[in-house]
Amino acid sequence: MTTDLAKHDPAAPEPIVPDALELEGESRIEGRTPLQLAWAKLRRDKVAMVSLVVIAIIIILALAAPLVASLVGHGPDDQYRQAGLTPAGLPKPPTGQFIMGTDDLGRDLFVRIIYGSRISLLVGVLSTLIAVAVGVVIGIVAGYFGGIVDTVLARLIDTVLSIPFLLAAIAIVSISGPSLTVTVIVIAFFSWSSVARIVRGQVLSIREREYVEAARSLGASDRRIMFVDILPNVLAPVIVYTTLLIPISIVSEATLSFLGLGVPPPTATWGGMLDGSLNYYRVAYWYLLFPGLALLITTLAFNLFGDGVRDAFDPRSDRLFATESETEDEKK
Amino acid sequence: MPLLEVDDLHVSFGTPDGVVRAVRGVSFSVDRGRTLGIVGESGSGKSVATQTIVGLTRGARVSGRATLDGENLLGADPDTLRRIRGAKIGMIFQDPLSSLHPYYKVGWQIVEMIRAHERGTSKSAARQRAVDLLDAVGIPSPRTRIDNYPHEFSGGMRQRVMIAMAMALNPAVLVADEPTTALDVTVQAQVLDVMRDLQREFGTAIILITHDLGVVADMADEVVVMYGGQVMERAERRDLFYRHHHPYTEGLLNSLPTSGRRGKLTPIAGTPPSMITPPPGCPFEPRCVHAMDRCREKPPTVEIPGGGPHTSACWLPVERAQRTKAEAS
Amino acid sequence: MTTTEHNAVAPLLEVTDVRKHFPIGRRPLFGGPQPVLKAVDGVSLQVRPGETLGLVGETGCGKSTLARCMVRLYDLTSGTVNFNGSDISTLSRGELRPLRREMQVMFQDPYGSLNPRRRVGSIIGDPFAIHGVAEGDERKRKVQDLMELVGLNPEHYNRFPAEFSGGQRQRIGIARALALNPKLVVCDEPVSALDVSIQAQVINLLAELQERLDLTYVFISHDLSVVRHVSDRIAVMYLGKIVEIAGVDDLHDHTRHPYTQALLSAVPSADPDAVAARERIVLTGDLPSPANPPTGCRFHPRCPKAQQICVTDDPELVSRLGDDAVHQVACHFPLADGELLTASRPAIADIDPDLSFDASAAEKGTSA
Amino acid sequence: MIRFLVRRVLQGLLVIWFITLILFATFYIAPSNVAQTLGGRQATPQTIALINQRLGLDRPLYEQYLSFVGNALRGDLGYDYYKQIPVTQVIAEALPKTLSIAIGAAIIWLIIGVTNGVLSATRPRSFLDRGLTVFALFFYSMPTFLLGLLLLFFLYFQLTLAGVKIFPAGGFVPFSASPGQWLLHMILPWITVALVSAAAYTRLTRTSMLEVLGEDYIRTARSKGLSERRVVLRHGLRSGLTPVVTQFGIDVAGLVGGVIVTEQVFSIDGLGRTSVTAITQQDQPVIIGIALLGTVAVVVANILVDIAYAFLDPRVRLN
Repeated sequence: MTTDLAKHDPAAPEPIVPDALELEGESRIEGRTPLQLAWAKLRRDKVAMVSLVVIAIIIILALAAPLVASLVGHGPDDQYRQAGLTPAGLPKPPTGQFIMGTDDLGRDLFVRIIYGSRISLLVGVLSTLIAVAVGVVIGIVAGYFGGIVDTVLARLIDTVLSIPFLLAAIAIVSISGPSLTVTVIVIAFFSWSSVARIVRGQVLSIREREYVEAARSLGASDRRIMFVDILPNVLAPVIVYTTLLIPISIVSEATLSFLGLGVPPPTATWGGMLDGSLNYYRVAYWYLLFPGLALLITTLAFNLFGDGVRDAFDPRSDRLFATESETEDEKK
Repeated sequence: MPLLEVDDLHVSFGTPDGVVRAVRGVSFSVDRGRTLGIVGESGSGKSVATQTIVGLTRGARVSGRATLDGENLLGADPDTLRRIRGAKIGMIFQDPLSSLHPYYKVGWQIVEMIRAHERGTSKSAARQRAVDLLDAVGIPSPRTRIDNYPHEFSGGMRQRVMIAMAMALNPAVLVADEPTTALDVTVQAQVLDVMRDLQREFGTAIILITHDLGVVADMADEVVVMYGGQVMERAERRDLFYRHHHPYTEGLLNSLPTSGRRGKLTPIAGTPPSMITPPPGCPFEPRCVHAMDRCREKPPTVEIPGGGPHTSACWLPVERAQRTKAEAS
Repeated sequence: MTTTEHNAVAPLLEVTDVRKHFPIGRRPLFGGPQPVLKAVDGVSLQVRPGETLGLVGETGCGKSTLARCMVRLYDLTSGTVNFNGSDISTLSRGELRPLRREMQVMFQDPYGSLNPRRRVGSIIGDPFAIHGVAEGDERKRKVQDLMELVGLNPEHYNRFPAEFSGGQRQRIGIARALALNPKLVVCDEPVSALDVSIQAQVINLLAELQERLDLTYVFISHDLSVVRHVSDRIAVMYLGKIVEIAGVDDLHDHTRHPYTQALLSAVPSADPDAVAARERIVLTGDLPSPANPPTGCRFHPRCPKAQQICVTDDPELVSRLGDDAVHQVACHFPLADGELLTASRPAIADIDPDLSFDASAAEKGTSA
Repeated sequence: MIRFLVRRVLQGLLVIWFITLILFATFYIAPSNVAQTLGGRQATPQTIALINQRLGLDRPLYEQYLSFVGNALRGDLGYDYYKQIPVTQVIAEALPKTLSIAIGAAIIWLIIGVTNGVLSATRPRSFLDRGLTVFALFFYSMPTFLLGLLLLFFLYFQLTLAGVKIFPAGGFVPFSASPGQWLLHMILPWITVALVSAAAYTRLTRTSMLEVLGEDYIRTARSKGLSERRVVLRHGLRSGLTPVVTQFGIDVAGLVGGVIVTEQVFSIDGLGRTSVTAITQQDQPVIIGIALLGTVAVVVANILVDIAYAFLDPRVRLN
């Protein structure tokens, strides 16, 4: 019916023509990994970048705590019974000597807050890393194998999730006695299950994807499918969750220390300081305010940063080829 | 004056990757009792164009003119548009399962539609109408099925429910956006039949959006071919299939594995253009075997003589289309 | 290929009475058998080297499940699969691994079948890595050769799937399937997700590769016009069974099964005059649930020619009305040449117009 | 549905039994010096042995466990070692206080969280959305005990200093004694518990609603010409609430232990504070009693969530 055009058409397309060449203009970001793409997006996010700077400063201060102490001239546990307390034996307000005031034992709050950041970061990061490592492995294994393996692991995850954290933590600490190690382990023990649940959920859906079936049809082993095909695809939510789990762990540590069940005194911890302030804040607002602010700023910075990371990994905004239905999403 | 008229419609969206110019100067119209087919591949802007008219593309930048029965649609205030949606323009979509609310009974959803526009209608009266509607679209035992949830219906039956709902207030225009794409061919035939019957009975104008030229050949009176957010060709059905002018229309038809033709197909080389940085001239120019220098600037919209409102946005001589007709006859 | 030629060649793949039942829901509380969905329920067919066997049917008819059984991505409920002369029905995953080099699957969704987090080079190189065929630079060279073969720019080796369009992604899938030089390629709806202009590119590519590499295809699609274009023979499936199988021209010119005719007549054609002239058969009712298929001939509740025997007896898939052995149909009352289904009225009373439809069950059967 | 419920209840009972086993193992096998504490410093070994005998701590473990289970089934959870009153009575005294805090706070955070989340989701990227996001992240980052302390400092201490005596420093007045005083004593604890959770629920509701509002059936609802209000509340919220309901069930059940910090800060002797005291004193019967109650709460909440799910989603109900 339309033979005419075809006949006088010298450049009739070859069937095996590289149609990829036409795309050159659109694919300038060639070969960038999803991680790089997310980072590029994150860098445009001002709030996240400010938070990152704040986090960096906190980390640097924590690392430089001994330096700060020697500059100020007060150790974290040094008690200045004369200079650091009022004649009535109460904490002293901020002065040139103690820029954030002193606590009820005449210790320099500023130095103690700097030292406290070490505990917060250490517990926050360490327990998160342990939780994520355990959670990812259990989540992938449960989700991938399914069946009885999944049933058992999923029950385990649910059980751990349904234990009230604080109550159980208190119970464990009351038996073992408080220490830094116990704090890290207790927090990690109650955090891995939520990571595992998220990863398992992801793997359950990824397992049904055609590319996993494709790998199977090529004869790939279970281990290869789990770690070469599936793991990279759960990385994004795991990274997001990791950044959000750190502040949660920091708060958990502070709460335990506040209840006297975290890192035992005299080690400086923010929670411990706030516990100490309970009897003094009516006469010494700084005792409550500065450790509280330090804690709040740290968790806020991590949460804002984590929120930015989540946005950066949001698949809804990194599509290269927006089809009609996808542009629909963009509008909303 | 046509019932629904769209003139020089432009729609764009801001996205993180840049501004997507989904529709760039589209015009079409449809009359009472007639079916306009809008054909195009994914990303051609065909759905965006129709959804914009009824104000369903929120957050889009829109310009142009659209009128229904003389009443202005673009730029109308949200309340006016809301009264038009459903009452005067009914819509059905591609996937009837995801388009019906999974938590509500189908009867509830139809009754809601009726009562949203006719405040005075009692619940029982609306329910009786819903039963009649389900019956009209060929759902067996509608009196019991009205209390079923969408997931208790098959794909074809769900789409019938959607049609019943869209037709509930006897709208002047029915916009069917890929209504049969998710359905099997035998079911597609049933659903198209239902639409045809309703049109005959109520004189509804239908805008049928599809990528399937076969559906268009079956249903449409007039056809608009879209590509890269623009109209490439517009013609009466037979003109479009037997006397088309635009190389894109030709390419589409040649790509089809039509019955009886074995061996090699003649596809269109290349891929559709980016809608963020569309080609400055004719969007089809990068893939067109007839591309000329001036195609890179702007294609003309020429009227093809020979009866009917046949236009084509292409620089090629008009005789091409006429010659094809001579050979065909 | 004539009948004698057809039968002279040993089949590359032979499927005999294959059944695949999926458990659905829970076992009843008080005993009773586990309810199953009979996705594939007794299918036998042969695929000869070098041919393309088309497999058509509507959603939920079991065509994709059958394809996965053919290459043993699924364990069979019963029946045997012979590949290249050896029985592979009960081989374990490990035992199947060497055979995976010879039979490959090409998937439908070009977006879903490529791992979005891996580079194209490593995706296409996967078969080499899994089977330890080539390493390092040699693997890269082979991958780039493959990319060139399927019409991709080899320089895009390091890109991610998201940076390619749908048609290009399907080419990536093709390159991966061809990496180990297979004998049999099962194409599961390879062009269904593509726009027509791109679809034609891929169909041409598949045809050209078949010729060049001596491939045997099992080509699954719900689109009859595509299947008709690419296939030598076509098998039509309905509710887990093959209702008719024939050479492509025979199937169209001498349609025997009422369902085949209904299906053919429903295919939209981009030719208004032909559409207008055509006698259309609109089937009534819905596809029954594969969990609880009708008795006898499964098509009987929707068949205009149904008689009492169709309700009770399941017709065998054999040659009828004097057809040669290549053309087989499972119908008690096959259509004569030129007979139109529209003229028939069913002779049984128990056709239920409102076949209740178990959506969850049907969707489960739709692995496509 | 009935079958499903029966199965869930049986599963729940299994979990409860499992937990009693763990609790028992944890607290009775661990080295205990209750007798030492009770007997005082001068207690002779004989006294300690006597105390152990009276408390039944000298019997074999399985025997202790069996008698514990047997008694528990009859509603007897044993005696508080120190106060010498039944554990059930200890719980009965503490429970109303905890419930007062928990129920009030839950209502507040649910209302604030869902309202804010819906507002945010209907105007994504607007000024309001950003504002609410900042609000949410701020309180989400706030440790509960810190918020409690700050509220005490500003709303109790500073106000009192300024001569405005509205809020008490803490403590509890039963509702039956004085509804007004009960309310005044509860407001600060409620805010403390509620704000942190409200922040989390704002985020949860926002995410869930954003997802739902992108669904095809919302487009259908709009294409029907429904008012935007109806589209969001009747069509959007109905499905958007599903994850919120799930989370709410889990959180409310967890409140039995979750208000520990708040009770500590506001000196309210609810279940949390009582259990902390019991743990530090190794008062096993009380610990186990409260823990058991907590477990039952979690199990019941999970079953209620499942029922709510079935109520919300017909697809669950009918399968």
